[in-house]
Amino acid sequence: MNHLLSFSSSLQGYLAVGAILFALGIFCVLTRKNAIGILLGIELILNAAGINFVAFSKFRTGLIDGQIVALFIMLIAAAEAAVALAVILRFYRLKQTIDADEASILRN
Amino acid sequence: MDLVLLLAEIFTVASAVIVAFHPNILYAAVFLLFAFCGVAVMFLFAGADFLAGAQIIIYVGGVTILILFAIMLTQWLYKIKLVDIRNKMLLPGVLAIGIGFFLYRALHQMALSLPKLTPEALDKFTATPKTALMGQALLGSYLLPFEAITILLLGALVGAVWLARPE
Amino acid sequence: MFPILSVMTYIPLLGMIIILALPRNNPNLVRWVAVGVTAIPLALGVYLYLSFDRSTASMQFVEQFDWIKPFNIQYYMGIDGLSIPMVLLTVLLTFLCVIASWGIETGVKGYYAMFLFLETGMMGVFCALDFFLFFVFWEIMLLPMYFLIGIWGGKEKVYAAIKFFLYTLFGSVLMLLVMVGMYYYSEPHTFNLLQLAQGHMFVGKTVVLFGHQLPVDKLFWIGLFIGFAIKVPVWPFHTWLPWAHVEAPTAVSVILAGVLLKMGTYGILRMNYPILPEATLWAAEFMMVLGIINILYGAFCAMAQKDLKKLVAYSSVSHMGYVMVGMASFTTAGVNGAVLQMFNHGTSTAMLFLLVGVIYDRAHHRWIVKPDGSKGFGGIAAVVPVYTGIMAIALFASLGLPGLSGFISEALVFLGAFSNPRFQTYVVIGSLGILLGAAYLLWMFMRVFLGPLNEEYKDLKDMNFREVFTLMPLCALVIVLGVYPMPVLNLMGSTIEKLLTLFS
Amino acid sequence: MAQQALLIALFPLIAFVIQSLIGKKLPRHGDFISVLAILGSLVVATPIFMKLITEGHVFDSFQVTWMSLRGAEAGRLNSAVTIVIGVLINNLTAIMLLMVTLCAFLIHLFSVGYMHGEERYHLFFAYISLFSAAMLGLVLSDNLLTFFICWELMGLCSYLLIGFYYKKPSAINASIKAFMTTRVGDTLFFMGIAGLYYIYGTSNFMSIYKAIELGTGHGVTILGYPALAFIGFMVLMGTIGKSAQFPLHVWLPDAMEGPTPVSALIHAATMVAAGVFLLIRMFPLLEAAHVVLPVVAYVGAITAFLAALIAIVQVDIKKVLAYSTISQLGYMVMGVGVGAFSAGFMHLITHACFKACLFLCSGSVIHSVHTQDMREMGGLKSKMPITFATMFIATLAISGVPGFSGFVSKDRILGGALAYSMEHQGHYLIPFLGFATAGITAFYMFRMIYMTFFGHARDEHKHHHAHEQPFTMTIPLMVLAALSFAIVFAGPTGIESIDHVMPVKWFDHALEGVQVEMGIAEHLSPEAEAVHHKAHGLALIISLAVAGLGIFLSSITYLKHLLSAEKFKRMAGPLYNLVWNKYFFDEFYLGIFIKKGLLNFNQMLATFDDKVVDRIFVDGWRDIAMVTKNVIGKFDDLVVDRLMVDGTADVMSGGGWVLRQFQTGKVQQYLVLTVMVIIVALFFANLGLK
Amino acid sequence: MGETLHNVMLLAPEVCITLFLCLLFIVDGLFPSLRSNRFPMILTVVACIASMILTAKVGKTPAAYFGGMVVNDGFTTFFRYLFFFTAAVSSYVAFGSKEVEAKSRIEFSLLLLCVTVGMSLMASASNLLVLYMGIEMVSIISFVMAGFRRDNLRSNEASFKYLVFGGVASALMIYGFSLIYGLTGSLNYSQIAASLIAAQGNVGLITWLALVLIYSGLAYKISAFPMHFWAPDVYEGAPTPITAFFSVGPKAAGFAALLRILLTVFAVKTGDGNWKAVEGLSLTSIIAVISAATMIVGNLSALGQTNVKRILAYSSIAHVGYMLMGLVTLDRSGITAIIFYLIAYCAMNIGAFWVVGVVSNIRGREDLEAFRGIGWSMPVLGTCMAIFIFSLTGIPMFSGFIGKFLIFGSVIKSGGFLWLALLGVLNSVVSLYYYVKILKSMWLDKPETEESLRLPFYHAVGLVGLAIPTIVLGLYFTPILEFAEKTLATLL
Repeated sequence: MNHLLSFSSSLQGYLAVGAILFALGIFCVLTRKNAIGILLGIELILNAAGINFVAFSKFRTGLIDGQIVALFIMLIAAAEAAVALAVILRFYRLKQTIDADEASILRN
Repeated sequence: MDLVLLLAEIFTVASAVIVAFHPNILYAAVFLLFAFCGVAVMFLFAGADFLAGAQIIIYVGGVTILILFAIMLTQWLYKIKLVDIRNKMLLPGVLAIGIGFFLYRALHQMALSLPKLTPEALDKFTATPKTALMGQALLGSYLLPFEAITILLLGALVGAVWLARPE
Repeated sequence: MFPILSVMTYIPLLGMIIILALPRNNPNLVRWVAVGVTAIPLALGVYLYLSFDRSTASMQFVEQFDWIKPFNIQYYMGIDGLSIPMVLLTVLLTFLCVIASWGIETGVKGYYAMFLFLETGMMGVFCALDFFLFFVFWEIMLLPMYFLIGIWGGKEKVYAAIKFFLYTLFGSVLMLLVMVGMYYYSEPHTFNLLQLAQGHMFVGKTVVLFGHQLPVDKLFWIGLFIGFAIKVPVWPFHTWLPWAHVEAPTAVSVILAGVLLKMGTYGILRMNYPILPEATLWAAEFMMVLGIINILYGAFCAMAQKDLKKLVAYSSVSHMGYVMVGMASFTTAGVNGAVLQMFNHGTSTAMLFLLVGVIYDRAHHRWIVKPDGSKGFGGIAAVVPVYTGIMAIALFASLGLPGLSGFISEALVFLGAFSNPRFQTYVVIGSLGILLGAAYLLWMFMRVFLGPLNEEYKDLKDMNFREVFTLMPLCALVIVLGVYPMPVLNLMGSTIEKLLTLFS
Repeated sequence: MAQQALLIALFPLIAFVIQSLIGKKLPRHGDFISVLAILGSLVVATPIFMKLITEGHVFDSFQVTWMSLRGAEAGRLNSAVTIVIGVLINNLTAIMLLMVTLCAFLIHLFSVGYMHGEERYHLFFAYISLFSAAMLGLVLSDNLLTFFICWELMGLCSYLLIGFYYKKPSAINASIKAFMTTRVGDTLFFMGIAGLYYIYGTSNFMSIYKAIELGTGHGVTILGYPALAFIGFMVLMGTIGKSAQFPLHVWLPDAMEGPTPVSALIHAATMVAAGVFLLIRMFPLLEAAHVVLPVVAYVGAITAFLAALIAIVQVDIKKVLAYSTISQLGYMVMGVGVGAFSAGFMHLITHACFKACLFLCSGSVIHSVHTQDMREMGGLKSKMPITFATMFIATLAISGVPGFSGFVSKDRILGGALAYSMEHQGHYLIPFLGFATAGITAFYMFRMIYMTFFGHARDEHKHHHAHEQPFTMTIPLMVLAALSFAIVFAGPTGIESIDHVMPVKWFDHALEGVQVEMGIAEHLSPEAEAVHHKAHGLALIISLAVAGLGIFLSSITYLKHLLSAEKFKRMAGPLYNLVWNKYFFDEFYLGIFIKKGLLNFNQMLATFDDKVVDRIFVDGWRDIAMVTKNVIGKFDDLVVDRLMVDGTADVMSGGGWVLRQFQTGKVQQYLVLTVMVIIVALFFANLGLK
Repeated sequence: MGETLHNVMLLAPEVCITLFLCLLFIVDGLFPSLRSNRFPMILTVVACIASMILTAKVGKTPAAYFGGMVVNDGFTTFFRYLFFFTAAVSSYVAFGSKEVEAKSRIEFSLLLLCVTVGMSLMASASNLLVLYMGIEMVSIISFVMAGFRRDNLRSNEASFKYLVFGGVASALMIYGFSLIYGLTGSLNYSQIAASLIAAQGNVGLITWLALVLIYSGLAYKISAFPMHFWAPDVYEGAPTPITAFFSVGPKAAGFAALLRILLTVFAVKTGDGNWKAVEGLSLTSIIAVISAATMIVGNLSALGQTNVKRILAYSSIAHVGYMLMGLVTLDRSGITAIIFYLIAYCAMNIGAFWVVGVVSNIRGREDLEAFRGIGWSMPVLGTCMAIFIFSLTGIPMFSGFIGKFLIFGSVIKSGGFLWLALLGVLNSVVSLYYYVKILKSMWLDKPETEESLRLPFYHAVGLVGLAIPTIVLGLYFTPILEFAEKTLATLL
């Protein structure tokens, strides 16, 4: 348990969570049929990156620049989400569905 | 204290797992919210107090709510089932595990090879409040990105509005 | 000094612009302007012929300026004994072809504009002494050619045009690689063909390709050769030719066979030979074998054709084989014969294509035997005696009948190749081509002109003045050069003498 | 003199140009121009001949440089090449010139009547003028290159004239067959010339003679053979093609499709003899090459015999003469082969006269009865007395009846052959075939005479219309008949008594002069002299005997009908068939390729089209290449073009197709692919690190 | 404060664009009637021209500013010119097109200017954060632009795909950045480079991982293998003027970023003005493989297409492959070649898409059939298209050839990647096959109906304006070459 505790508060702990989030995010992006689901996956990956930055900021550099990057990631994620949802809403309006696979008129 | 962190991490991971696997998109979105909260706790423990707050405000309060709204709007409005029929999962699963494997290897190697800061320095970093520092940095050396993001947000807003607005 | 070569090259370009500016509704004006424009290079060509110094192997009428300084690319034009016959052929044939194209009715403006553009390209190729410049002209030619075949061609024009374009582009990209390679492997870096030819720059250098150390000069040689071989066309790169020749409008076939094919062999003599003599010697046997294959293969294929134009097209394949054989022999007679054959084939095959065009204009088909097996033409000698007579001259010139130009060049080629002990066997095999050449041409003559008259064609009109006018100069050349070839041989003697010193 | 001699060839050439360009617009379609031109040639040629007669020897030459290609000094690949051409007048030339111009003139004259009213009359004269020019040019040439050019031009004229009736399929088939068959020989001959340039750098006769005398060129090889032998054989191939020797003789009988004057001029008197003339010109080389001459002799002998046999069974009067020509040419070639080249040359001259006469006579007959089939003739003796008389004289000459020219020349050849076999043990076949041929010749010639002129008219209608010809046609007959008398050529037969009768020995003197020029003047040892003497004596007796026998058999069969030809035919059975079908030569040439086609390309034929098979059965030389060309033609289309070129394109677009299958339009699948690539890349990176 | 002002001064072109952006907003608010005429376009063009002038002003002395986050060197200057030019031309194109509706012109101009700022940031960034900002700015707004025809299914689909692909790619990239940050403890290019060099070839899997992830983000931007999948679909679906812009602007920006990061972070300048990869990173052969794969995929996939826009989309992938060839040798001549190629590519590719746009406005379709015989009815358009196509193929006399000439030259010069050069030329032969299909439709096929079409003067001017540099640069390119050399010489 102690071991686990020390791990969790170490760099490795943060990186591990980040890595798991990253992998899950990739998985989510690849498997979700729902367009919004894909967006969820992307958010997971971005969070993974954010965790990394914050972790490195503390454990590697001791400076706040990592945190600032993480902040910008959040902002950009928000902007992206806004645009993404607008696009997806358009998509619904035109196709009456949210299935990502339905977006395949343009092919080959 | 570390226990809280550990729990937060476990909570985050667990929520993320549900996000990735839960067939109902609404549940997934809600668990994403939980995951974000967990991450916020993790940020707190990493000395990013301002960021933790921002995480809650932007992600939990903004992005996730936006997503939930979108889900509600579209799905209830159009009466589409919330259950997300999954695509084939084997290959993506293998790929995700593959990525994870390489990540593990790489990060493990790196974490061991990095120079270690002293625990005191770490504690000191954690203990320092960051809000003022961040503010200074954003208006100081990070002025450029800060200004750039305004243009970005402006553009994104205009774009999102343009797209979402009914003609 | 008066930049005569540049003037000859760009006058047609100017003409093209003028033609494009002319009104669309007056095709005759366009035609006459084209005739006028092509007459200028022809006249200048005559001047070139008269004032060309036959005793020197060095470049004449040289124009040399810096063009792209950072790469040491020059605008470098000049002619020597190798180029001048080709230049003369180009200006003559273009002039005649412009007249022969009178029957083009659709898109007259575009047609003549493209034709003049083509002349610019051809002139440039034969005059350029800078590799880069050469390459630019070489490729420029493709563009009008593509449109000329593709727009004004026959039924399968699109396929033919694309095939032609693809093939030649394939060759020229290899040439591009070699060009760039030559630049970087030469010391000092240069595109100047004459400088590249000085001192065996590429011998002994190697380059790594797929993990093998390969000699640079041989790679260059192969790259260049393929590029040129496609134009020649050397077997097995010849399959674009029947298509392009058959589908192209008459005048374009004439240019294709009369000038464009020569560019291949010209290029080999201009580049492979002087710049890479060692590799050339190394590949001599290979060239010889390909030449022989060309001769026989072309002849056999020609024999199998039912379409008159296709037959003539394949005969070109066969005849260009002689050029290859002559070149590969490295003997005075052989190489002189080869260059002479380039010229002579230019005239005789141009005649044949023009003649085929004449009959096609009247009968709207060219079948010797129709695809369904029924008789195409037959016995038309009775109704078109003048046509038959001129056809007979062209045909006999083509099959190498003594007294007509084809014989001299073929004879020189064989005499030359036979005096190189390495190649005697090949020559004996290749001599079968003489036989086959006679066979397919005479057989064609028999089926089309002789025998009982096919009643369908009893109202066939004989040639009109314009058509006779286009053929007469060629006819005269064929006969005069058959009797006394020195007017052409004189032009190139010194150059070839110098060229051959590299190989002895 | 040599420069003036050039006029001899130039006159007809000018006539050709005029005739072909504006002949149709001239009065009488310009026939007088050609006739005058050749008359002019005759006028110029005569003094040269007279000089030979009076002085016993003529020699003159002049040269011009035709082509000179710059290059290094001699002996290297890039050495300069100078091609010098010129005119050579020597005894041989003088005799030939007179013979050719005379024959040509007479035949021109004959043609004026014979061809009267034909379509393309002017072209006919244009062509024979060109032919005359070429033949005379050939005779005048002092080198093999111009010789070859003229040789080919004659081939062209032959082609044009055989196919003169261009609407008749058989005529045009024959013309192509003639051109192509001779071109086989020509091509190889040209290789021989190329060989000469290779070893000597020249093809000038005098230079060659000199070089051979000096012995240069020995030890050089071409294709692994001694150079001289190679060249010799190639020259022989030229002769075989042009002079219709076995096995390339098949074209000559078909060539009879041409107008009869053409047959007389080209296919009897001059062009076909040019092959023999070539052998004579090149004799020193052939001799120096050793192995060639026996082959020459055998080719000649076999040709003579086989052709004579075929002639027996022919019913077409011109075909008989055609085979007879082949046979006689065989004699000449044999004569050269056994070393008696002066005899061969003499036979060339005598044969030219009497065979021209025979052909013209046959032309006269054909013109009169409008058939060539002898079975439809008969009894024309009274209707056409002049024709009969002249033809009979010529027949006597060809049959070797003493007193006529043929006897002299043929007897010498036979004597030479016998002497040769005596000197070189084992070559008995040559004189045997020679003598046999002599007998057969007499037999079939008299058969022809009997069938044509004697007996009763077999076709009354035709007989009724038969008439004697106008004088433009009969005069040539008479002149040529006159030349068939031995007295014109006179020379020692080897038997003193007869030699005394012959007043002049100009011919022999002339030929001796030639031998000296060639450097082969031989001085026989006394023993050899004796052998020769003996052989000639023996030959005289035998040839007289066989000729007599031949005439006798012919007479009793066709004149008296004591023996039935039909019965004989039946008796001979398969042999008759063999001969009747001309030994299946034509069929053999086709057969090879059918078989080849069937064996090699059976499956292809099945998959390609049936037309290939159909076409094999079409007659003519062209079919030789038919199968091959079809296969290659298809090969080009199917394999080279489709497989290699379009195939590449297919592979490309196939690759494109495969790649486009990844472009499913589903964005997540793109991402899957992308991540896959990333993982693969990482895998390799990981691998690279270890 | 003085320093900040100085910094902002150096950023003048971007600031200028931003000011114009605001101006647009204000004007739109005050005079809504102006939005549907050409006023926004004029404003955009003026903005671009003004920025170009400012670029010339500020670009004289190379310097890093904003604490080393961005640099203002010749390289930046070059790309600024290129972006502003592209933006100006694109707005010109868009305003003649029916695909950009009149009522949405203000939005279009706004977004275009935003993207331009983003591209400019990408080119000048020397800090990972700024680079990320730039890329996201370009990406996010591009998503909107791709879906600019709101009621059009294809446009929307393009937007969606672009969004998903772009989102994932940039997410991967930022994760890669985080790894780099962890590895080197810095975000600044120069410090990262110093740290990498200090590692002395001790390259772990983490470096590769970071490299691969960063590459993913950049490759997505330039649509290189394996991140090219989105390009054909998005290019086909997006409104044509916007596609024209996408295929040039963001791509060039991607190249700018890629070149800078590659040359300043992962490679070291050597004495003779060339570069070599950081010890332990065998970059060149990897780039060679990527380049080969990119051009093969682009060219082969284009073969079977019938939609001209899609053909050009694939061709633009192939061109990326060619351009990447210039990188394999990491020497000056190669980079110069890329810079030249970008210039040439800019003119000819916008031109080609422009023609497609004009045709699709007339015929309502973009497939080959729509082009049938159009050369005869609109000769100027047809001729210009022929010029662009030949230039894209790389036929001499046109700038595309010079680009290829320089690229192949650099590869052959190095001697090591002959196979790549060989593959490159063979690919350009293959490319001819599909390019020529377009020409075939335009010129070789006769139109079914003899319709008399007239090319509006507005378009004729623009097309000729692009065709002329395409030819001129093909015949005389010394100045551009010298300019490119100079550009590189000042790369910080």
